[in-house]
Amino acid sequence: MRELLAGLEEEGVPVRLASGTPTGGAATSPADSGEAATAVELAHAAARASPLDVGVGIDVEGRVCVHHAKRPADRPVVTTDATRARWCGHNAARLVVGLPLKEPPEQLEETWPQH
Amino acid sequence: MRELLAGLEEEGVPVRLASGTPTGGAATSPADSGEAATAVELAHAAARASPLDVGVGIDVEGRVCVHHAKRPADRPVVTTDATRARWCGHNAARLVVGLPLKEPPEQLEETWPQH
Amino acid sequence: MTLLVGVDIGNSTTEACLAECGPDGPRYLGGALTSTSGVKGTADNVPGVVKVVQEALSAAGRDQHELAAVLVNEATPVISGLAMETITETVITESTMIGHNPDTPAGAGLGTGTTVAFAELGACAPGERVICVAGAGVDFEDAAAGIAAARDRGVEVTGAVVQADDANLIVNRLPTPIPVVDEVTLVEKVPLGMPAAVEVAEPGRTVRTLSNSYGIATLFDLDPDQTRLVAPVARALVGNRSAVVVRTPSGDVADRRIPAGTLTLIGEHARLPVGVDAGAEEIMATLRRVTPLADATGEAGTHVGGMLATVRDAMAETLSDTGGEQDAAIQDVLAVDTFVPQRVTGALAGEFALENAVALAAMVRTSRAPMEALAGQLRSALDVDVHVGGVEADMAVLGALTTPGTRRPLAVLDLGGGSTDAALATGDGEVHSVHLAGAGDLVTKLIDSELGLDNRDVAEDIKKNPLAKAESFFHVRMEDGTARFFDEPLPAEAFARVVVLGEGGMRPVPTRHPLEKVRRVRRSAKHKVFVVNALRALERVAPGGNLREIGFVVVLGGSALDFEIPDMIAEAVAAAGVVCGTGNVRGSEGPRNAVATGLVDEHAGRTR
Amino acid sequence: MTLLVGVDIGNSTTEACLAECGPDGPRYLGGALTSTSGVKGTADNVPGVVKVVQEALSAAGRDQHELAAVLVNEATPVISGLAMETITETVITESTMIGHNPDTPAGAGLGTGTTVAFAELGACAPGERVICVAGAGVDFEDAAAGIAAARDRGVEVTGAVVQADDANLIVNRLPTPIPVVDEVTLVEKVPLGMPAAVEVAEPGRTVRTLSNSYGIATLFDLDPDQTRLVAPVARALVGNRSAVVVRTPSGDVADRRIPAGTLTLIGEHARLPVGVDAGAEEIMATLRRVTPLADATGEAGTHVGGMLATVRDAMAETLSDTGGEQDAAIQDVLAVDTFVPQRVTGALAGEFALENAVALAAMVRTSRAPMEALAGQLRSALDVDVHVGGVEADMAVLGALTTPGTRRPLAVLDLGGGSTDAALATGDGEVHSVHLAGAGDLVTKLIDSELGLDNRDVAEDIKKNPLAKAESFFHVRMEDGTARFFDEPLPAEAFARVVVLGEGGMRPVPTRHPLEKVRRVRRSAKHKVFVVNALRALERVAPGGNLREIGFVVVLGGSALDFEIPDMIAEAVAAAGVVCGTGNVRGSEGPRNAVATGLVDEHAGRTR
Ligand SMILES: Nc1ncnc2c1ncn2[C@@H]1O[C@H](COP(=O)(O)OP(=O)(O)O)[C@@H](O)[C@H]1O
Ligand SMILES: Nc1ncnc2c1ncn2[C@@H]1O[C@H](COP(=O)(O)OP(=O)(O)O)[C@@H](O)[C@H]1O
Ligand SMILES: [Mg+2]
Ligand SMILES: [Mg+2]
Repeated sequence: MRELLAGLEEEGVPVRLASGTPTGGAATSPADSGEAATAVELAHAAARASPLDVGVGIDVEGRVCVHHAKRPADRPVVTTDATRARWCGHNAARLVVGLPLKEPPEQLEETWPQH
Repeated sequence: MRELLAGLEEEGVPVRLASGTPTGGAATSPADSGEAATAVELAHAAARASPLDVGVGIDVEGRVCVHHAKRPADRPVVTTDATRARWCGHNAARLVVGLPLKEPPEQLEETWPQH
Repeated sequence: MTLLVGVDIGNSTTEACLAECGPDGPRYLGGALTSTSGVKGTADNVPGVVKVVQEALSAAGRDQHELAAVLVNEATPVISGLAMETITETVITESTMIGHNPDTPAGAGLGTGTTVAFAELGACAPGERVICVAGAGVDFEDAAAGIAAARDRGVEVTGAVVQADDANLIVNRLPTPIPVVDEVTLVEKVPLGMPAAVEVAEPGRTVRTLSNSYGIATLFDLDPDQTRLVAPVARALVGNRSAVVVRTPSGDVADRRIPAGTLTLIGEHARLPVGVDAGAEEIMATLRRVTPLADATGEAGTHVGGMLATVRDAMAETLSDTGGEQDAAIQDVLAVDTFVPQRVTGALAGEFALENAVALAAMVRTSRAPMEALAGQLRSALDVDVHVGGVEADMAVLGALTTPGTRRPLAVLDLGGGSTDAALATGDGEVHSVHLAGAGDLVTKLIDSELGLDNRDVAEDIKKNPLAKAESFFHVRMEDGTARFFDEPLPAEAFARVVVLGEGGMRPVPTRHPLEKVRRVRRSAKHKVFVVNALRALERVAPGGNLREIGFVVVLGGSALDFEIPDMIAEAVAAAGVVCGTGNVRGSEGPRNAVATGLVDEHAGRTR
Repeated sequence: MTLLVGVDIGNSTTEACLAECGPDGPRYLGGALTSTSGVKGTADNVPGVVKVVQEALSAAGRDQHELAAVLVNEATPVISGLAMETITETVITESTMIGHNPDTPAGAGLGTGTTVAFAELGACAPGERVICVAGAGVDFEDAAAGIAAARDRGVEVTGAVVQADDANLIVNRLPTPIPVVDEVTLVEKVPLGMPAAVEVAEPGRTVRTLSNSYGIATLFDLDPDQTRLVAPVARALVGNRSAVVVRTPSGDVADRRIPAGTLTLIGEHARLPVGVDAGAEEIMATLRRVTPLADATGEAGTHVGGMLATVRDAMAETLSDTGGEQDAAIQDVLAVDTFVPQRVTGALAGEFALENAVALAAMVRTSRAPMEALAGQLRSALDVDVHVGGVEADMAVLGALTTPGTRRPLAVLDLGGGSTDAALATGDGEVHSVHLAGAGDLVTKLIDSELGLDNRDVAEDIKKNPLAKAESFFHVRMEDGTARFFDEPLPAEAFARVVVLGEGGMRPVPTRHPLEKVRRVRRSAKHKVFVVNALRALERVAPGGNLREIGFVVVLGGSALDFEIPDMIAEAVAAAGVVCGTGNVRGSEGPRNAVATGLVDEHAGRTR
């Protein structure tokens, strides 16, 4: 969680409070807020709640997901594990700021078909 | 109301349904939905409900207001009367599309202090 | 220990340098700067000088009666002028074409047929190919219904031209889309019963057929002679998202050159005329042929002629005030190619065309200034000794040499508002100087006119600051791609607009041009004036015109504070192996205060 | 009535034109096109020709046995080659500088001091001015706490250089901000105990002090000789948002020219060598001096030398296959200035520098083709009469004249993949032609290398289509500002990226460059190749080299389908009063099918 917030902060996304959690403009739903919920579900819910339309979810299994309010619920931007939380923070921030996502797209949920 | 929708359509904002009203991507709240509500209140409520963050309100007195979900409730983008409904439609669409608003800014709620 | 203040009266700015001089040389206590009052080198400068001296004293916590002397440079009056002459004009006669970029044309493709008023559609026979022309007051639902009904009857309505902003509304209501061009203000002037073509390109693309002479020839079955006549129409439509061409019997587009008058450049040996419409390159080549310029005149009745006369008259008046009697001869001109967006005569949809123009800066400078009056008044105003002396160029070099890392041979490039001055100090202490027309004010003027702003303040802000685009109510994206956030929502007027982040905060640029276009205009204006003038100036002061003989170039003056001009100049002279950078006078003042510092330095050296 | 098909075998494309010829001349039934199989003018072309003939027949609903004859142009083999020679190299020795644009530097301003490892901060004495260098593994909270503690003790930590992407995190945790540059990959190579400066510019701005030679001189107290040495450092830092300069005793940046070998241009009378590193302009000037070119050779061991040898060998082999014995001499070269982004040797943060390069296109073309073998095999494959004949240029002119609105004197500009060909038909029917190296393939190559894509397909897509930027998951903004919406969300990879909207749908451009930069590269590549070649070609065919003597210019070939190249050429020749546009062969085919149409036309004329 610290790494996630660090990623958001480093990108300079202005910090706002959402559901009592300090976030970098994107609402985060910590795992303990919904027992059976998956990271994807949490992330989408957070994104929909966020005024900036971006949400991050972490589930009990340690999966981390970055989502956008306007994407279909089952098609998040990124899903990965806790070791890449910092990277998720960066990319959640970049969705807000409108910058291309960081690093190679191997982790991205949807990439372009290779031409 | 027809003129408002015409303005939205002409700008080519994709049509979506919100609260049962056909709109050009922006949710519109017809006057009859809230008795005492002003156009500004209706517009802000519509904007917050809209997935595109833009709303238009028309009140019983025939005032028309264009609002954006992220602006403070009491500081809409445009407030004018029904004779300029078409122009409101255009500008609501332009907020969605990311184009500068149409025509001279005399009608805009907030302009720049003259330098 | 004596307390001295050196004062440099520039065309725009008066600068002071305060120092305490003892046996070990000067100890600098600080400086100050203010706007110059009146024409440089005249008694009108007194209030500015008094102000700047007092500010320098109070900043250093010193009192006026401690002051031993004020050192003023020999400020020779300089008068400069700017003028612009448009040399092309696009005129549309007989409404032959409409090529514009309405925000919302609709229905990509090409339609051809005879122009028919909307009301007459019902009278068209099946099989007829027509272009529908709908004027003011035709409702979009009626328009769509009428067109659809005609098509049902077999009338081939292949395109439409409408007055209102209705194109998408109409096309959305048709069973099959046709190209529709809207926002044609003067639609009632579209000739009816004539063969016409309507083309709308896909989003992001531009018309292909109507911007091609042979495309028009194919559509209207033109012979080679007719094709030749229609070629300017095609050329004028290049780059438009949508276009209409109506083939009228006598229709014609003239892309004509306006006779812009002649400029006569008078050198010591030759006197060469050059047409202003020949363009900047030709004018500057002619100037090189007569160099050194002794005077210049412009044809009466033209902007350039008027400007040269005004400059000369202003100088004559300045000199007569002070009883001097020198001739006010134009000493340098700089011509720059530019363009001005101008409303096309005869256009039906408020079309603008970019017309070619030549901007000209000119300068008169006297060799000897009427400084006695100024010095006298200054003496009584400040009640202190006033020494006039030190040639400006020599002082600038002395001041520039206080920049760390420099030594002779050194060239100074002083980028001011009205003129670009250069001086070269060779190893043996000699100083050669040159004063060229055209500097910061011309850059501002070019930005103003090329963007059609008609607002000098905004143009000056654009010149001095990076641009951004307001991408939402809460953030802007800077021209380098970085985002900046705001807590307060931006005004509606700013939304999706290009803004400039100046000292007075954010200000919208009143233009439809995209950010990149504004940036390009800004950079090219700086390039056309300062890179050209820097090279001209250095070539004229360098031994044998060879830049390689100059060891160090120190860039000074108000325009050296610019965030990109010094880099452009450094880039341009890099090939010659010269060290070039912005001056840092006394290791602390940046490119300001060189002359004022030089005055103190020289005085200290003399008295030691 | 006889059914004929004309076939044009081009370097890239084989085109067919089907027609029925009767007493009233040809009636065109349609055409077809496919990729050329093998080297143009060799028997390898047969499969392509068979394919295109069958496609043309079946499109018109005709059967192969109705066909009376196939007309093939005299397709002379053309081999062209492209090579690129980098002529400058930026090398950093002794880690003198780090100038890069990390996404997130922090704390605008300038800091100076001695470099100290983070772990050693505790050992610094109060009053010491230091720059903290934090390597891998230093957590941002520890880094901030350590710096804050040192500052509390009076150690002046004025800036920091860190390895991780942590700059904002650190600065946000300091009581007062200092400039911090992050993402310095090889931070362990930063020399410690040396004077250094760290500069971070405000968002949207670039460094001012470290990009100015005198700024560096001021900071490090350099004498003029040292300043001269440091000037290339300053120049290399121009345009960066953040920079670090460490003053090492023997530090040095070389902005050196790589000896790129010599090109020898052999004319009929002269044989002139020219260094490739002299740049394109010099090479083309030398070429003009030896014109007409008889041959060219490049220094062995250089890219250009290798390319010229390869081109010559390939042609020799093609000719030997067919028993011909002509010499394979280079007939034309086109040199173009370009640049290649290249990783800086010795850089600490993965910096790239734009190195200058020269791209060269060369061409060998035979005068007489080994067509008999091709014709023979074609005859047996299709079981029909095959006529070889018609000089390609003559046929192109005949085909071009079917464009509405044209007549002689007419010039054809055929913009292909490997070569730009021009032919002029004067009023009396004579045809002069010229074949120049460099066309569409060189444009693609320039786009590929200038953007550092290393992907020919993407470069080809960029060449042919307008750009857009994905501004959200649901819409893109086209390069002209119009927005396009999608119902399906775009892939995450596309977000905020530059994309190209090609035939195969949307494709992201794998680059960090902003849209405008990609657009600029695209347009300048087209300009450098096609405008230059169009003018070269027209000047060589025009009577007396005077463009005004040409009445009509018809632009043909695959590259004439481009959405901006024909406009650029029309613009360039407009001044000469020539009517110039894209061909519309037979009033319907656009710029394609001219030679195939010409073959039919000529045959019909002869048999009538
Ligand atoms: N920060 C700045 N950036 C760019 N230009 C500037 C800046 N400050 C002043 N200028 C320009 O400098 C010019 C005045 O220069 P200055 O040296 O004061 O003139 P002079 O030498 O004629 O007294 C004006 O054109 C002004 O726009
Ligand atoms: N739509 C298009 N836009 C731009 N360039 C194109 C287009 N179609 C083909 N080309 C270019 O045309 C060139 C091939 O031209 P072509 O006339 O077929 O060659 P050749 O005459 O050598 O057979 C290639 O460089 C290709 O990229
Ligand atoms: Mg000055
Ligand atoms: Mg070809």
